[in-house]
Order: sequence, then structure tokens, then C-alpha cells
Amino acid sequence: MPQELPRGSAASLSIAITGSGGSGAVTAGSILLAALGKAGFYGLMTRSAGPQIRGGESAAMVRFSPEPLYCMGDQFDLLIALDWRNFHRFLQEIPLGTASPVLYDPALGEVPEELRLQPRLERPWKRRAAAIAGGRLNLVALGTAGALLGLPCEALETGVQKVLGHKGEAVVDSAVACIRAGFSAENPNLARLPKPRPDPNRWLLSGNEAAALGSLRGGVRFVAAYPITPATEMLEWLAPKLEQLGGALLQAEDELASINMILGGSFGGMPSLTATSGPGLSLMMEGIGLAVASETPVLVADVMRVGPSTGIPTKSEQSDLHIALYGLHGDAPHLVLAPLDIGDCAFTFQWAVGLAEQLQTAAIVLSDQFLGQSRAILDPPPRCETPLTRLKQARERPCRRYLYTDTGVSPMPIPGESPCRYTADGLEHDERGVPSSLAEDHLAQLQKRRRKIEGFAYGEAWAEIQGAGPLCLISWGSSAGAVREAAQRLQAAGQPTRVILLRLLAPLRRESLKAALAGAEQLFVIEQNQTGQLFHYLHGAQVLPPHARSFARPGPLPLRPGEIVRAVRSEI
Amino acid sequence: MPQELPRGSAASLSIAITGSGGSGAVTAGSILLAALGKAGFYGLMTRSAGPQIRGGESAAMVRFSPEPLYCMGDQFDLLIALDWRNFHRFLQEIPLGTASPVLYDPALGEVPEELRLQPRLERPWKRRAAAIAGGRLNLVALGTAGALLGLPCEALETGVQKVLGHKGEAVVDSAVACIRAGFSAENPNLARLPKPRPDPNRWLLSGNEAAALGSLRGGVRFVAAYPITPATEMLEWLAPKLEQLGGALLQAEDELASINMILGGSFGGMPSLTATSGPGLSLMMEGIGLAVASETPVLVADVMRVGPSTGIPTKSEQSDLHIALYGLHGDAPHLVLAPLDIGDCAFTFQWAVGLAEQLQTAAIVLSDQFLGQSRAILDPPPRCETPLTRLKQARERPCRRYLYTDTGVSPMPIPGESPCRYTADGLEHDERGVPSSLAEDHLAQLQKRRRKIEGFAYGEAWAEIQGAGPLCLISWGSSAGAVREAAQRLQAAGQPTRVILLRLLAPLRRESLKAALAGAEQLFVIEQNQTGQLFHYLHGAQVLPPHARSFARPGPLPLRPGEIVRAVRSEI
Amino acid sequence: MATIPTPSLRAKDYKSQIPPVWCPGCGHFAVLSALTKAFAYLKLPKDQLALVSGIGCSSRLPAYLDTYGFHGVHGRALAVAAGLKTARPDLIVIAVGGDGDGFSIGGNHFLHACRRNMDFTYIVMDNEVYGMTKGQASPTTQPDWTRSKLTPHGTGVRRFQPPAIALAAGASFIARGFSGDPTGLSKLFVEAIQHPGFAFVHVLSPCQTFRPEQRAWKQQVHPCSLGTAEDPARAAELIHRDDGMALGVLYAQQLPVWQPKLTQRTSLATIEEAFRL
Amino acid sequence: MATIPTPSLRAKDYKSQIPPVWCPGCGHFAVLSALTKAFAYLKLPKDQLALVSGIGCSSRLPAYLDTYGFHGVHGRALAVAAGLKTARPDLIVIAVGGDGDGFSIGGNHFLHACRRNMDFTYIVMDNEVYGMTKGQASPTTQPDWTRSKLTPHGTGVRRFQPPAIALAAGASFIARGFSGDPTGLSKLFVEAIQHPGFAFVHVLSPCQTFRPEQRAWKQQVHPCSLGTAEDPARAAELIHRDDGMALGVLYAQQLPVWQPKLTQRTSLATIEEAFRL
Ligand SMILES: Cc1ncc(C[n+]2csc(CCOP(=O)(O)OP(=O)(O)O)c2C)c(N)n1
Ligand SMILES: Cc1ncc(C[n+]2csc(CCOP(=O)(O)OP(=O)(O)O)c2C)c(N)n1
Ligand code: SF4
Ligand code: SF4
Ligand SMILES: [Mg+2]
Ligand SMILES: [Mg+2]
Repeated sequence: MPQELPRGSAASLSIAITGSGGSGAVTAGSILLAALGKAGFYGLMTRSAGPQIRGGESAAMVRFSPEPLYCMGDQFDLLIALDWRNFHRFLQEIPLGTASPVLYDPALGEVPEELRLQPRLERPWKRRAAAIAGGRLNLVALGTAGALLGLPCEALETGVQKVLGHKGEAVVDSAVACIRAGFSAENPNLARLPKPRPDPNRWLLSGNEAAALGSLRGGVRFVAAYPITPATEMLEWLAPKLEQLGGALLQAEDELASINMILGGSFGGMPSLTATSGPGLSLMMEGIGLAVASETPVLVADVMRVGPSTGIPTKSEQSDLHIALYGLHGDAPHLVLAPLDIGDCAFTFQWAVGLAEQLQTAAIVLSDQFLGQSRAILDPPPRCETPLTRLKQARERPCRRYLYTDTGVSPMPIPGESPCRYTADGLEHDERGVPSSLAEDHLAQLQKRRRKIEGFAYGEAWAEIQGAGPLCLISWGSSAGAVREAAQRLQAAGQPTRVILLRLLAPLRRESLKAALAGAEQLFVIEQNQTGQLFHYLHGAQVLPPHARSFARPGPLPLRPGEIVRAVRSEI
Repeated sequence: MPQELPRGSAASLSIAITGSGGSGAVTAGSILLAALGKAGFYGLMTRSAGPQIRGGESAAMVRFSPEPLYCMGDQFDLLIALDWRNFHRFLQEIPLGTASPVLYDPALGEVPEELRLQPRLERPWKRRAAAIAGGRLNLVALGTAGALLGLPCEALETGVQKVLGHKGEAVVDSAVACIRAGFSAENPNLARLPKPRPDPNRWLLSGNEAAALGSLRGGVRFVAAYPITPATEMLEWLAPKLEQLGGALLQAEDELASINMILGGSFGGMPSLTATSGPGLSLMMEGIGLAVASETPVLVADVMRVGPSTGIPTKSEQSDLHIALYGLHGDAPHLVLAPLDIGDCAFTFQWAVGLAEQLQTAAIVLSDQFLGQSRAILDPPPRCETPLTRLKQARERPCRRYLYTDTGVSPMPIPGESPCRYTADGLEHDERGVPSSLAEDHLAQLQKRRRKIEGFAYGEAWAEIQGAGPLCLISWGSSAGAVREAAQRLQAAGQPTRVILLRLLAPLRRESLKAALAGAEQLFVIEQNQTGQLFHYLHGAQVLPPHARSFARPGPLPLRPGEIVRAVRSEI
Repeated sequence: MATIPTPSLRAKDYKSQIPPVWCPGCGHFAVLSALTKAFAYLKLPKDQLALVSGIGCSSRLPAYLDTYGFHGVHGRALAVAAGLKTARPDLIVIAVGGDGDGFSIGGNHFLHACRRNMDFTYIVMDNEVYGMTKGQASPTTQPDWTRSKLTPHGTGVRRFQPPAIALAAGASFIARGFSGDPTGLSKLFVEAIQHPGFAFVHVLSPCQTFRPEQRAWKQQVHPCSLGTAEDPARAAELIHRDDGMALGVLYAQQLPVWQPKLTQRTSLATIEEAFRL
Repeated sequence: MATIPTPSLRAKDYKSQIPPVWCPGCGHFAVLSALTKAFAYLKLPKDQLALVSGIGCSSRLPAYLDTYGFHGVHGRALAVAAGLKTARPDLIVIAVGGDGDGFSIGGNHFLHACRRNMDFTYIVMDNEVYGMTKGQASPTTQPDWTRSKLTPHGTGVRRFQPPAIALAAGASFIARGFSGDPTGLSKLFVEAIQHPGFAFVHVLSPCQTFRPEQRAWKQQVHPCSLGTAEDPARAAELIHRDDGMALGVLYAQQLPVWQPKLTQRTSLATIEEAFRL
């Protein structure tokens, strides 16, 4: 049953804070986000940095609303410029509304040419900061902005405590003084949003954290990985948590090691995971194929960045769908999933761990830099309640590890726990695991491995379906947020719209998807890559009518609801 | 213009020689093949071995005809059993016609149960071999078989010289004596073929050799590789030849090294190649992506074997199409080709090297164990006459290595040969190669890389098209042989048939293919894998009508024309 | 399922029913036997033994034992073993393979396994050739060995010295055995399995088929007379002087073993609390 | 196009116009400068220089030189360099990178490059950390360094000893420099480039951002007093005693260099003849 499409998107505000190296744009953004949470808003923060390894210019982009948010908006309603050095780098990333003011301190230089038509709000931050011991301009600016936005000063102070608390009392005191200095001189005179409903039960976390949490919920207790942007934070969050939970994280020498290490951990009975990004995923394909052939469950998180090759490590794109679906040599059925938003990372990862365990195969989960590194205020993410576990109990000795069963799933005894010993093998084998080059064994094992993946009852979670209009927007992964919001706008504008957001990409639930598509007259497949990877995949599976259209646009800029609405409108 | 479909397939005979460890089945087969060539036949020989590393049971399968042959037949017309130990391993591989005789020496044991209905020809080989100094049963048997087949004894003796000549005179003399001993007692009384036209200009070689030759013709002078079955012979043939031609082969420590080594060689201006099979290809995907992004031409030969994972290293399958097409992370356009038969390995590899050089990208060429390890008697393979070379000449300093041109191809200066220096990069970059994370640079470079691949004029060689009937068989790579023969039979049976054999798989020549499909009423996509990889790819590209059918059957058994004819007939 | 207490097992009880694919006379047979003897001597429970390997003739060994086994992909046995041992410190983990598997494609994992010093054993059956792929030069092959068509003039590259590299990488136990000396080999396996930490056993295991000249090894091996210096610098000198034919323990040290504890100290619910606003 | 004869170039003429992304104070700046000085001293023609690297802060170096460069993928610089040098023995090839790139993911190529002894130079800027990915432990990081969230109690793993491993693997030239000693560094680069064979220069190159404590290296480095033993066994002992802070040439030997000749002796047509029946 498709849910109803939520009514027209709630009012929201988007703020960008920019500055050069050391100006503290991200700190200000983080405090603002925490303050917004305290004040009862939902919100989302992304960051962007220049090419320098560290200390280069950076920007924090914050969007908030009394209702949950899943993507960035079309444009920014306020620009807070902490200085103007290298500002041009962010021009493309920060489209301003024509009436959006620029808030800045004229003591720090001229407003750049490109902004000359924006309304200006000038404040003497530098001077005020100088008057405070340890005073910092970014915090004074934040105080000003908070006041203009109508936030209570206490909320900002709570934010300071959250973000800077670990730096000690002196820092916090000085920061609070700065906030107040910026705040006191203002009246709230920017567009104001409907009053939010504060709820202390809400969470503030990143997608990488949510993904890690979901994995732990799914039972993962062993992780081996090699650092890579933008997956590292997921691992960094996991390392101490695993230890507390009686698990372990092993930093591998490379990705070939990490994928094979988790095969070892999983063979030993522990649900196991690795996380990487495109280049690392490429290196893992052989190991993932071994997981498929030896039927050893593992979860591989690919936090996608701009490709191909080294690409743009710090920016988001959805261009690893093809390698995830098709990147294994031989006929190698496996699972591919993608979370639909930051909160959904928790659900999707938990479900993916369970599916991998249940089906004794590899699950590749496609998150991305946007989901992974953005932080959000959201309602606590729900758990996946379906119990999915590994079938361990075997009866026979010698063990028929690759027994032909109706489901295709065979018992997988655990070393040290069962006398039904066996040798797992990536060579083609018979039921007992003995290498075989006979056609009948190959065919039977191929069919078994396919049957278990394709025949499983995945339930309703394979996609989120909302609305029922003849206009149908199909998407996957992190584009889902912008697509959802675009659909709401189209619907609000009188265009009944349906959205189908795929969470389970392989195996494709063909029949369910066909049913969900019934009656759709105009179809758009929307994704953030150049070549329309999902579009071609769906055509390959013969589920799309010939008139379906592809709207595919590569990174590094995020998909925005407005551009989707425009693209759809121009075609219908 | 489609060529005409050759008339009904010529008469052919198929012979299988089987034996246990050390019985010399393959030697006998090799001599037989050489003898057949001498006698004016075209022919094909494949071999099969048991699981032992060496010295285990083995079988040689030889098919011959007065006309060129591209695949094995449906069944065998004669079985020469050198002994019966482990014969059951080959049962599936050697389907016998109901009237096909079994030729054997009863002194070596009972005919197995499964063969009890076959006509029998018993000969006292063992006794005769014992009478000759250094006498070998396999050669006596070969003499008998040659006589029964109506081959001249001199042809067999020439065969002995070719195959055993390097072992010295004594061995040859003894072998000839054996052949004569087997030969003299017989009259040709097996079905005989039309008289062949001998032609000493014909060649005898394997697909791996033809592929290697084609690469040399294309200009390859540097090879780096890591041994893997069934690609190793291609490398083993190349090593001394490269040296003679002023090139070099470097045995790498692993496949990660080999792909990156050839990137280095190619960056230095030398057309470069590596050859591997599925597991090695998996490991190379990151490096191939770097070739695409840095626009460094390389050729990667994948001599496919049964997958997934380690699979069945010694047997053939066409199941690496998906990884070859889609196995790179990011949007990474590149070339994928497949030779259509043993002789065509020379043409396709030469063309692929040229295309990679011309388009400054990676070309993956999908050969397979059947093509690679079979030996054939054939007309000398034609050369690819289109001159395709790398654009090296640059004008500017600093060099705009990734200049936006109409074709998408930019000048690639060679170190030491030009003052237009540059740094190649796998990070996204601007025209000069400077790393960039700007959306405009990414988009422009993505488009450039796509344009050069998709916009090139590939000419006619993208496919072989024969016949013009409403029944259309589409195939690729090594299945082409069986498909061609199936089409001839269907045509001969009054069913006008068209075949489309794809040599260039990526970029797909969509418009040309659509034109070639015009008027086709029944379509079958035929390939040797489980999941119909080409079928889904073609649907993904929206070139197939909805009623197209997939006939996909995995290895390890070769596709046979008869099963294709049956499959097609059962559906039309 | 609780493990049934192991009655006294004989060496042959550790073998499985699967017939090896090895050529007659292959050195790997003796390694298999010596291993079962070591298991029997140490009374190791079969359910607790996990043999891990890559690809190669030698890497086929796990299936020939009636223990748990993981026959993975080429070159990655040590990574699988490290993961398995981290997750299951209670198991007796033994990685096995060949010189190609371990020193060519698997070289990086060898370096890092030596450094990491986890408590498992690594047995390399070195025949100075790639047997499985029909006779190419491996890292331990003599530079002037010309029998491979891939390197018709020999590789021209100095040989990989497994013990020297293991020592430089930080290994804590290094021994050399010979498949022509099954009793000695079996003893080395016992010591290696008992050693707390990463124990590397370099086994000279001739390839009948592609290196028949290795039959001469019987005459060339000799007991290690280096002594086992405790001081790694001194040991390094001694091991660099090794002629590659010395049998015995070349180096043994007690060094810190890497092994996380795996004891739960908190609940996931507590961890989740931290996300609340 | 013929190469224009190089007029005398100054060090700075070897720099490109591209501004480094490095943090202020990063040790890699000094490596860049020392390299240009060595080039100027040796009067190397810019067109004949090819700098090859992997991924990491240090691996960004090639673009900052006005020579040819190949900025490849993480860990594979030595493979690219080996291929390039095989195909183009006339070029001066220099591979550069970091400790993560070279000793972690690239460890296997390091081993085999040392063995193969091709005539090119390898410069590793070792800051004992993964700079580019924001501060994780590398193989050379101290086991008790707890500043990475990935290994909050430290790695607990012994450090990778680049010179000892290089020597065991068969390297013919091993030196250590320090980016805080630019003149010495430049001299080592000159010697390394001149050395016939694989020359490995281990450069201590501090990471300002993630390892600020490395500022103390200035006080800790000292000239190498080991002497350069010709005998590798003796050198092995000395190198094992190295405290990691000794600067200078640690080992140098003339050993056979691997380099195919690349002279054509026959035509393809002749080769094709052999296929005729
Ligand atoms: C990724 C990959 N590359 C190459 C191969 C081919 N291959 C299989 S075994 C082997 C070498 C085996 O040599 P070794 O480890 O010394 O074992 P041996 O057979 O000599 O006992 C190679 C290269 C493979 N299976 N996978
Ligand atoms: C295959 C792959 N894995 C991981 C990464 C992420 N990565 C980029 S640089 C780097 C480490 C760099 O460390 P080092 O080589 O020491 O250079 P430094 O930045 O310290 O100079 C890593 C892990 C990558 N780019 N590719
Ligand atoms: S090829 Fe060599 S290593 Fe392999 S089984 Fe035969 S003798 Fe043993
Ligand atoms: S992060 Fe460290 S290594 Fe990287 S540029 Fe900055 S100081 Fe240098
Ligand atoms: Mg070997
Ligand atoms: Mg570093």
C-alpha cells in the first residue's frame, strides 16, 4: 500500500556560513544546528571545503524547518560571510535568492562583485569580538544571525555547550560572551518560520553514524577496514563502540586485506562489515565474489564520492550503482541496497546485515558523501523488526555445506561450535564443498545461489512508495530526499504525483515494482550520475515502459528539488 | 550491408580421444590435427583434463571438415579410448551419436556400461605397441583411426614430425613405426567427407596465439602480467616474440602491479597490454578506472573461464560481460570488445589496440578458454587495415593535456619527446590536468570522455551480420561459432535466418544495431552464461523489442549448434 | 551445539576422505601428513581447528583435513586468518599456501602479518615455482632458471628471502622445514602452533613436475647451525647469511601479541543515548 | 619533436605554477625544494624527467614540478614506475609518495621493486601518519599513538622498518633524509638519482597538522654512524640497530639492474611465418 504523499513541503530556511582558513565557519554551523535542535526545529547541515588538506576555506550550509527535512533547498536565504577570501570557490554551491541578505562585517573587505545586487546587513563583528577575552568573530556573527532568525539566546548557548563543551569552561564562557555580544544588538527581522514543537527525544547525528548504528543493531561485531574519504568517520565512530560491545575493529593494510579479513570473521560466525568508497570498492570486487561463491555473509558499505578513479573524494555522487550491481566476474547474485536518507541509514544497514546473514551472501550498501557526512536533527530512526539470522545448525557429518534446499540456503556450521566440519570454497564445488568441474554441479550451485537471493520474501521494505498520481518519479538512495520534496511541490501545484524510492536494488523486486508502476503515465528516473545508471538497469530488467525518461545529473553539486521540478515540468 | 549467410554447414567429423594419466590422448589429438591440416582439412581441437595438476586423465576433441569450422559439433562420430580409467569424467563432454563406434583395445578392460549400445571396433594396440622399440599405444591407435578415416599415412607422419620433431629422431622414428603399425591393418571404412582442397598457406594456431599476434600487429610492445589459467599461454607466446621485436614482457608480482605497470608503459608512449582471467580482472578494475580517467590507453585481455570467484579455471564461460561493461566505479566510459572465433582473435585484438590508442582509453577484450586454448586450422587471419594511432603532438606549454576538443580526444605528449610537459591525473581535473572539484570541470571532463568514445566512427567492424530473415539470432564472442552454424542449419531447413554477432560491445552501436534488427520478427539473444548478460545489456540500451528471448546457458560445456536449433525451434 | 570431548585421535583421523589432486611425489603430501601428526601430538580438537588458504597446489591442503577450512582466493590467506583469529581467538588458526600465493601476490599481507603478530601459524610450501599454473618463476625462483616460457632467460631478479623479510617485518617465530624430513617438520609444526604469536614455517616442498631438480634438496639441506639469537639485529645478520637450506627454528622471540579482548562492557541502548539532542 | 637542449636551469625553474595544497609548515615543501635543487645540480632535462606517485598529501608532489608526471591511484606508484622504466629506459624516473601509500597499501610493490632493482629512485615522505585522510596510524606510526579515532588505544602493532625491509628485500641503495635538513636531503637525492639501480630514500617529513609533536625531530636526528657495510649480512645487523633517526646513506651496493634491451631483431612477418601449416 503506498503511503500518502506528505502535504506540500513545510516552510524552511537555508543559511550558508563561509570563511577562509581558521575562520570557524563549520564551528558556527555546528553550534547553529545544535541550537536549532534545542529550539525544536528539524535540520540538516552539510559542509564544503577547499582543496587544502586542512585549514583551507570552508562553508557550512544549514537548512531547518519545523517539519523533518531530507535534502538541501534550492537556494539560500541568508549568507553569513566571515570573510571574503576564496569566496568564489563556493559560488556555485551557494545559490542565493534574489532577496537573500548578505550578513558581514565591512571591516573585512569588499563584498564581491557577484553579490552586489543582494541586500546587505553590515555588523561590526570584528570590533565586538576584539572587546571579549579570547573573542572569536564567527561566534559574534552567529549571535547576530541567531537573533535575526528569532532563536532564543539560550538555544545558542546550549549549542555552544554541545559543540565546544569538551574544550573547557574558559572557552565556553568566552564563546557565550561572543554569542551574546552579537545577539544583544539585534531584533528578529528575518522571515520567520511557524513555531516548532521542541522534542528532546530527537536525535542529532550524521548518516555515517546512523549507518554504523544500524550495522550494530543488525549484529555486526567485527569490522576490518582501510581509511578512505568519505567513509572514514563511519569507521572512526565504530572503533570504540565495537570495543564496548565485545567486538573489534581491525585497521587493515589495504582493501584487499579488509574484505578478506571480514570473510574470515564471518566464517568464524561473527557478522562482519567493511566500509569504503569507490576506489576501495574496486579493489574489493574479487573478495566480494568469494563471499558470493563461498556463501559467506558480509556487508560492504560504499560511501560513494565523485568518480571515476580518484575523482573528487570530498563530494557526493551516485555513480557506483553499476559496479555494485554488476562489478563481479561470473554470474554472482548478491544484494545491493541504498539508504534513502540520513535516518534511513540506520534501518537500511540493519536490514542489509540481516539479509546478508540470512541469505549467506554479500550485501553492498550504497551510501554517499552527502548522506554520510551531513548531520541532521531527526526523529529517532526506527529499527528493522524482522528477525533475520544465519542458519547454523547442520545435521550431517561430513557436512553438506552447500546442500540443495528449497530456499537455496544451506546450513553453515561455525568452527568450534559444531562437529559438522567443512571447507568453504570459491572454486565451483558440489554440495559437500568439494571442488568440481562437472556441468551438473556448476549448474546446480549457480541455481541454488540465485534461488536463495531471488526467492526470498523481502516484504515491503524494498521501496518507499508515496502518492498515486499518473506522474511517477522513481529514484534511489540519497536523491530520494530531493525527489520527495519535488513530488510534494508538484502535488501541491495540482499535479498528482507518485514517488517510488528503491531501497533494495538487487535483487530487483520486478513484480512489485511493476505493480507499483501500474497506471503511471509519465515516468522519470532520477539519480545523481551522468549516464542514468538506474534507468538502464530498470530497462535491462524490462520494467519500464519505453516512454520513461531519465533525469540523471552527476555530482558534485547536490540534486535540488527545484531542478527536478523544472526538469519534470519541461517534459510534461 | 549484411553478408549472405553461408550455405548449409559443410559435412564434418568429430573424434574424441580419451585416456588416463600419461596415455597420450592430447599428443595423439595434436598429431591428428596437424595431419588433417596437411591433408587439406580445416579443423579444431579442444582438450579437457581431470582435476589433477598434471598427468591426470585427459581428452582431445577434434572436429574437421573441408570447410572452415568455428565450433565443436553436436556429437562425436568416433570415440578412441586409450583406456577406461576415469572415463566417466568425460561422459557429459563427449556425447556420442547412436551409431558412433567406440575404438579400443579390449586388453585394456571392459567398455563402460554407458557405452554398451555403441558399435565397437576392437584392435590389439597394446600388443602391437609392445612389438616396437619405445612403442606407444596412443600412436598405434592414431594410426588405426587415421586409416579408418581415410587419411594418407604421410599426413600422419608429417603430423608426428610437427608435434614430436623437437624430441629427436629416435622418438620420431618410433612414433612413425607405431602409426604405421596401426595404419597398415586397416581399410578406410568410416563415413568419409568430401575431398578437401589442401592449401599450405593455412595456419594452425590457438586463439591465445592469434590474440597475441593481433596485439603485436596493433603495435603492442610492452606487456606486464601475472600468470593465470587460461590466459598464461598468450603471455608465454608473447614473451620471446616481444623480445625479438624490441619490446619486453614483465612478470608482475600481482595483477594490481600488472595493470599499473602497463599504465606506466603506455604513459611512456608504448602501446601496452595485460592478459588475465576473471579473478585477475576483478583486481584490475581500479587500475582500469585510472586508465579511463587519466586517458592512458591500455588493452586488457580477459580470457574468461567459469565463474564466479575461482570457479572452474580450466573451462569456458561468457560470464564476465557484466564486469567488463559495468565493473568500474563512477561514470567511466571505455571499450569492450570480443573476438568471434579463433582467427578473429587476431583481428579483434589488433583493432582493440588501435581503438585504445586512438581514443586514449582502456579496452577490455573478452576472449575465453574455448577460444584461447583451442587450436584451429584456418585461413590466415586478415589484418585490420584502418590506421589507428595515438594523437601525440601538442602545441602549448604548459600543455592542455585534457583539452576540450570536438572529438573529445586531446593531445598526449610523450615524455622525452616533447617539451609540452604535463601531469596525468586520476583525480578529476581541468583541461591542464590540475585537480579540480568544481562542478563545471567535472561535467566537462565527463562529457569529453564520453564524447570521444561514443562519437567515434567505428565503421563496419562493430558486428558481423549475415542473412536477412525474420528470425534473428544475436550473439557475441565465442558463442558466435555455434550460433553461426545453428543459423546455417535453420536456413538450410527453410527458415530464413539472420545472425548479428557483436564484436564491439561498448560503446554499443545502438543505431546500427537497430538498423540491423529492422524487420526481425523473432529475436534470440544467445550466450554462454546463466543470467543472460548480453540480453539485459541490450534491453538496458533499449534496442530490443519486448518479445526478444534470451537463450543463456552457463559453462562448462560448450554451446552446441544443435541445442541452439532446438531452443529456437521450440519457441517459434 | 556443544563440542564432543575429543578422544585421543591418531594422525590419520585428521585426514578427510577427499583424495588430493597433487602429482605423485609432490612435496605437499608430506606437509599434510606432518601436520596431522602435529595435531595428534598436540591432541587438538578437530572442531577447533581452522585451516585457511589461498590458491595454488599447496593451497588445496585444507580440504584434505577433517577440520574446518576456508579455501579463499589467491594471495589472501593471511587476511582471512587475521580476521578469523580476531573474531574467534579461541580457535586454532593455521594459514597455508605456496610461495607464489604468499610471497608474490600475497607479499603485503605477509609483511603486515609479521608485524601484527597475531597468534596463528603460517605454513608456506615453497617449491620455487607456480605449480598450479604450470611452472612459472615465483619470487623464490633462482634468477637464472630458464624453464618458464614467460621468462625464457630467467627472471634476472634476486630471490625473495622469506626468513630475512619475516624478521625485518617483525615476525616473532621463524622456522624452516623440509618435506623430505617429515619428523623434523612435524616437530616444527608443533613448536609453531605452540608459539604465542605469529609463527612462520618456511617449508621446502619440492614440485616433482616442474622442478624435478629439487630432488637434490635431500642432499643439500642441513640443520640450522646459526643458533637462535634473541637480539633481532644479531639474528638479522645470521639470517642474511642463511643459505636457504638450513632446517630448524631460525628465530623465536616472545613479543606482544595483537588480540582484542572481545568483552562486552556496555549495551547498544546506552550507546544510542548519546545521539539524543 | 626533438628536445631542445636544456640551458642551465635553476632549481626554481623545475617548479610548476600550481600552488601546493599542503598545510603551512608541512615537511613535504622541503622535499619538493630539495628535489628541484638536485635536478638543477644534475642539470637534468625537464622533458626527460618523469615523476610518478600514488595518493596522499605527499603524492601530490608531481604536479608541483614542471616535468612529466603521473599521479595514479593509491599505493601503485612503484608499479607505474617499473612499467614506465621498462618501456622507456632513457627517462629519469622518480617515484614519490607517503608512508601509507608506500608501506601500507603499496607494501607488496615495495618488496618487489627492491628485488627487481630497476634503475629508478623512490622517495617516501614518511610522516608516520595518513595525512590526506585526516590522521590515521600508518605502518610507521608508534604502536602507542592514540590520536586516531580508528585506533583509540594505539595500533599495538610494531612499526614497519623501511630500511630493514628494503635491505631484506634486496634493495641496492638505502638512504634516510630529513626535510628539516634540506641541503643534506638534496645531496641524498643526487646520490640516489645517480645510483644505478633502485634507490630508496626514506625522508622524515613531518605532518604539521596531525603530528605536531614531530617538530621535535629537529633535535632527534643525527648523522648515520653505522658506516655502509658492503656485506649485506653485516649491513642487516647495522640497519636493525638503526634508531630510525640516522641520516645519510645507510647502504649502497652495485647489483645487477633489471632492464630489457629493447632492440628489435626480427620482423613480425617472420614471426607470423611459424603459424603456417
Ligand atoms: C587473482 C589470481 N591471479 C592468478 C591466479 C592464478 N594462479 C593460481 S595458483 C597460482 C600460483 C600458485 O603458486 P604457489 O602459490 O607457489 O603454489 P603451488 O601451486 O606452487 O603449490 C596462480 C598464479 C589466480 N587464481 N588468481
Ligand atoms: C584504494 C584507496 N584506498 C584508500 C584511499 C584513501 N587514502 C588517500 S591518501 C591515503 C593515505 C595517505 O597517507 P600517506 O601515503 O602517508 O601520505 P600523506 O598524506 O601522509 O603524505 C589514503 C588511505 C584511496 N585514495 N584509495
Ligand atoms: S604441479 Fe608440482 S606443486 Fe603442483 S601438485 Fe604437481 S608436484 Fe605438486
Ligand atoms: S595534513 Fe600533514 S602531510 Fe598533509 S599537507 Fe598537512 S601537514 Fe602535510
Ligand atoms: Mg609454489
Ligand atoms: Mg604519511
